[in-house]
Amino acid sequence: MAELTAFGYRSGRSLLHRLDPRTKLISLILISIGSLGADLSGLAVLFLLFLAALRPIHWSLSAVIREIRYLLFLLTLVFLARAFSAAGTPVGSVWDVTVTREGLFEGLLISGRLLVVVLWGLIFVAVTRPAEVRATIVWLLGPVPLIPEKRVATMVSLLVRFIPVIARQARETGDAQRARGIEARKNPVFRLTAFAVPLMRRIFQDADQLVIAMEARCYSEDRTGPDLTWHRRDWLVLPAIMALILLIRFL
Amino acid sequence: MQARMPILEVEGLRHRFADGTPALSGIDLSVNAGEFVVIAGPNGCGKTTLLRHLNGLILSRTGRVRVDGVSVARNPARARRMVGMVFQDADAQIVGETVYDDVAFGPENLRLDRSEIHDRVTAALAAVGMTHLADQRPHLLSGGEKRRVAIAGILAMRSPILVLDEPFSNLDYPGVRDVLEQILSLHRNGHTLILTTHDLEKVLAHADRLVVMGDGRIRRDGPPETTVKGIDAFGVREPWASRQGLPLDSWLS
Amino acid sequence: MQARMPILEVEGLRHRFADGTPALSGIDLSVNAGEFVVIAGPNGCGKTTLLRHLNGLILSRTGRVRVDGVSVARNPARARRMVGMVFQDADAQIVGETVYDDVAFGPENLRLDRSEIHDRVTAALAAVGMTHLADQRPHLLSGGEKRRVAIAGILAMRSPILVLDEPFSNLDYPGVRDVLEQILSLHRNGHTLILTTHDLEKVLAHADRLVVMGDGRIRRDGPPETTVKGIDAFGVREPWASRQGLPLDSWLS
Amino acid sequence: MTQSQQLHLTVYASLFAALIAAGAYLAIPVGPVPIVLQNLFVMVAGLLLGSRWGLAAVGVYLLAGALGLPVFAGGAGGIGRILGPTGGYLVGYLPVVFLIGFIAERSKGRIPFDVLAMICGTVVLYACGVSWLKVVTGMGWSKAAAAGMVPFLPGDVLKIIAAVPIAKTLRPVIQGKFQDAGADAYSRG
Ligand SMILES: Nc1ncnc2c1ncn2[C@@H]1O[C@H](COP(=O)(O)OP(=O)(O)OP(=O)(O)O)[C@@H](O)[C@H]1O
Ligand SMILES: Nc1ncnc2c1ncn2[C@@H]1O[C@H](COP(=O)(O)OP(=O)(O)OP(=O)(O)O)[C@@H](O)[C@H]1O
Ligand SMILES: O=C(O)CCCC[C@@H]1SC[C@@H]2NC(=O)N[C@@H]21
Ligand SMILES: [Mg+2]
Ligand SMILES: [Mg+2]
Repeated sequence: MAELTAFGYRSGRSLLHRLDPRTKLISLILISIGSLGADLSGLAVLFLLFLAALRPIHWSLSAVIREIRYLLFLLTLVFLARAFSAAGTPVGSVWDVTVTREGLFEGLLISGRLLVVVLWGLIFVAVTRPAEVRATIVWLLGPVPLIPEKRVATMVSLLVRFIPVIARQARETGDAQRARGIEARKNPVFRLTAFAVPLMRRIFQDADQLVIAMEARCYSEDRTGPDLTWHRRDWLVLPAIMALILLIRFL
Repeated sequence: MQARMPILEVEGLRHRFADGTPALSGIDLSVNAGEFVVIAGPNGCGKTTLLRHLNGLILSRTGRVRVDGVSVARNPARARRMVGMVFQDADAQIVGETVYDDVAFGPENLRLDRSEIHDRVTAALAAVGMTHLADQRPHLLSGGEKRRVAIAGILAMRSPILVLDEPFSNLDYPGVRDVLEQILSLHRNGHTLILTTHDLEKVLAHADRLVVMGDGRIRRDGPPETTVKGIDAFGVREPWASRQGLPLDSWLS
Repeated sequence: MQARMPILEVEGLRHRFADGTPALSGIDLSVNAGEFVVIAGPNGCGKTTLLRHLNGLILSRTGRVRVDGVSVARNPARARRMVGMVFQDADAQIVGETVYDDVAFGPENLRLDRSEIHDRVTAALAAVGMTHLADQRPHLLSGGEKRRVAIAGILAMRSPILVLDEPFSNLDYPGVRDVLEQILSLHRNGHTLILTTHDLEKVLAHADRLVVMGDGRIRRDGPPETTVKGIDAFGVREPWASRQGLPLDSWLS
Repeated sequence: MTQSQQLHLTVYASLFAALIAAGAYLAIPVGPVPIVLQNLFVMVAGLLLGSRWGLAAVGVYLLAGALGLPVFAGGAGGIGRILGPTGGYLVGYLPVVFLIGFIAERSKGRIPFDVLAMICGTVVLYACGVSWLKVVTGMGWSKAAAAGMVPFLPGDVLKIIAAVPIAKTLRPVIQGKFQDAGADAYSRG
């Protein structure tokens, strides 16, 4: 589960790295809003900017594509679904289903918008430390009533912490059962329960251990929050992004 | 006179994990039927990874693994019947809701009939002295007891080859002695044994052979008394007796 | 001259778990500031349970536990600041998603301000020689490194008392030496140390005192050299040297 | 509720968020919507944690995904995924886990009710999932259902069957933390 355990953070000193995480998050949200209303030209701009952003953080397009290969598969299906289902002027037909110009256009637009949002999401995690992400969560949820933002932030980092544990224990349990010939059993219900029940029990024992370890280290709901400080660069980047989005939306 | 033919053959075995970690870089090893081999080496040198190749839990493209003559890659099911494995983490191996069910898990997968399964389970539990706990819930047992259940689970499969990954970890002195006695009686009954450990003190006196690993390679391989000399250099502690130039002594005496 | 006043006092402590298991049946123990105490005893004799009383992870009605003068039951928070605990299972105690965050977890809970936290974390990481791995994800570390991170997490809380539950389990020889050196340097800096282990070989030569437990009671308590004699009877292996009537020797020499 | 019990639930909820993520990782593509174990853990979370903490688990999961952590099916997260073709299922997990938890809290671990709860949950899940799929892909209802529901029904039945013994074994483990420990201990032992 390497991909899953990776927070996706790539250490570096680029401008993107040094920006305040809040700036990055706001920008990400703006870009998402922008791209979801954008037409193809707007998407093109955002995509080119994305390509430009890759260089300073030493990331290759091919690596990114590998990262999102599964999403690309999904989006292709969305594209095809649109291309074949929308009504309009035919540009050709496969078997007896006709492909329309409007369909192609719509499919491209919709999958393009989703793609751009995801790509910028990748940039965000790539240039933001886990701890900073947690900090942004606290800041983001701070104003929201009824939500204990610090606990939520802790929970997100616990999620990240649990995934490799789950992966390891799932592998060990699977190995132990294969070593004792489980593969001779074909009944899927038996296989799933025989695997999931002992695995879950073990994972919960591990969770209890973690609780004790946290208590031993004085866990308390109101911990020192992260401190974030705006810099001049933030005040330069934010307006720039806003301007860009406005351009994309209204030109 | 099968005791002389190799029952396990590993040739030029290499393995790299998905994330690029090179775990094994060229292993050649051949174990004779009835041999008792101890494998030692620092953390992360590839012991567990090697063992997991022996019954096809991991299959690597480069290199060959044969269990008495038959390639593991070709017939993993057979390899798993032949090679019983007790894992480093006893908890990982618990599958049943009761000790009895847990030990019966393997035989059931072998599709034996009920009476046969029952005979094997009772025999296995008796062998490790756990008959009285047959109805206990395994995850409530002590570390030593869990380890014995794990061994019983393998015994019930009647595998001629037994692989034990750090069977002594977290065991107290009596626990170590019990497990050790178990292992030796299996050895006397002709089982082939492969065991990894960081504490040679505990078992080396009884082994036929010591294999020392490092960085995914075999560094040394030979009779315990001689092979163990100066083993500290390989990240393994040389037993006290051997340091003093005395013969290795047993924890059972 | 605090080195002579008891910093830990346990009196008539008993504990029975919810399911009725009697884990401690009357413990009396007093540890002086700066002492290095090793606790040994068979599986299930109550070592871990006793340790968990020292910082109020478990509270029992019968018996008293005081951390320098103050009852743990009355002020568990203080006890947890004073008593840092390194657990048996190195993986179970990882909290943060990077080494740095993990070490910072304790200080954050103490509500120190950022700069203070940063100073403590860097100091703690330097102390265990892990500065270069600050951004690493903890679960990718080796067993020995994980233990060091755990120790750093305690150092960052500046706890004067350190409790280590089987810190050597599953560690190779270099790993044991690493952790051992860590522990000894802490001892030199005046920390009070309490450590449990099944392998006295590894640490006893450096301890000030040996406590032997059995069935939830303290069976023996005294200076290592004398207390360790004939300890086999209590389910703990007497180190080789001591068996030969020689002085205990260190794994570091 | 004591602080320790609070912490237990916090950790358990995070654990379920992680389990949901792990369940999404092994995704078998069969058209625009993949086969996953994700929803199994969502259902178990509802059964074991109840409505409120079940909601917390799914909420944390979605938040982590929205921030770009690769916790959604086949990796790669981001708001884009939540607005994407399978977003309906993702957001739908919120009402689903709440509903299942709500029923389970009142049924005191009686298996028929657990099953009933999960069936209701699954209905809600597809109501959300399929309709959003229809919006995004512009398919007709029949096509959307064919791509977003039919292929999964056998698997989902399997998951519901498997969820029963899982809930049965883990309930005592979890609820043990919340009834006052007897004997000598007056804190968790
Ligand atoms: N599933 C995995 N994915 C990636 N790397 C792995 C995996 N399992 C093990 N490794 C790495 O492969 C190497 C060998 O691991 P292995 O467990 O075989 O060592 P070992 O000799 O058993 O160590 P120990 O004495 O601690 O048990 C180590 O560097 C380890 O980090
Ligand atoms: N949470 C629990 N519930 C019930 N019984 C428990 C629990 N934890 C421990 N016990 C039991 O209490 C006794 C003491 O356990 P403890 O873990 O303190 O022993 P130990 O000396 O640490 O053993 P080891 O050397 O194996 O670590 C054992 O019989 C154990 O089975
Ligand atoms: O993209 C995601 O992460 C969401 C995938 C949702 C898959 C749905 S959940 C219900 C149904 N059952 C499955 O096995 N898959 C679909
Ligand atoms: Mg190993
Ligand atoms: Mg213990």
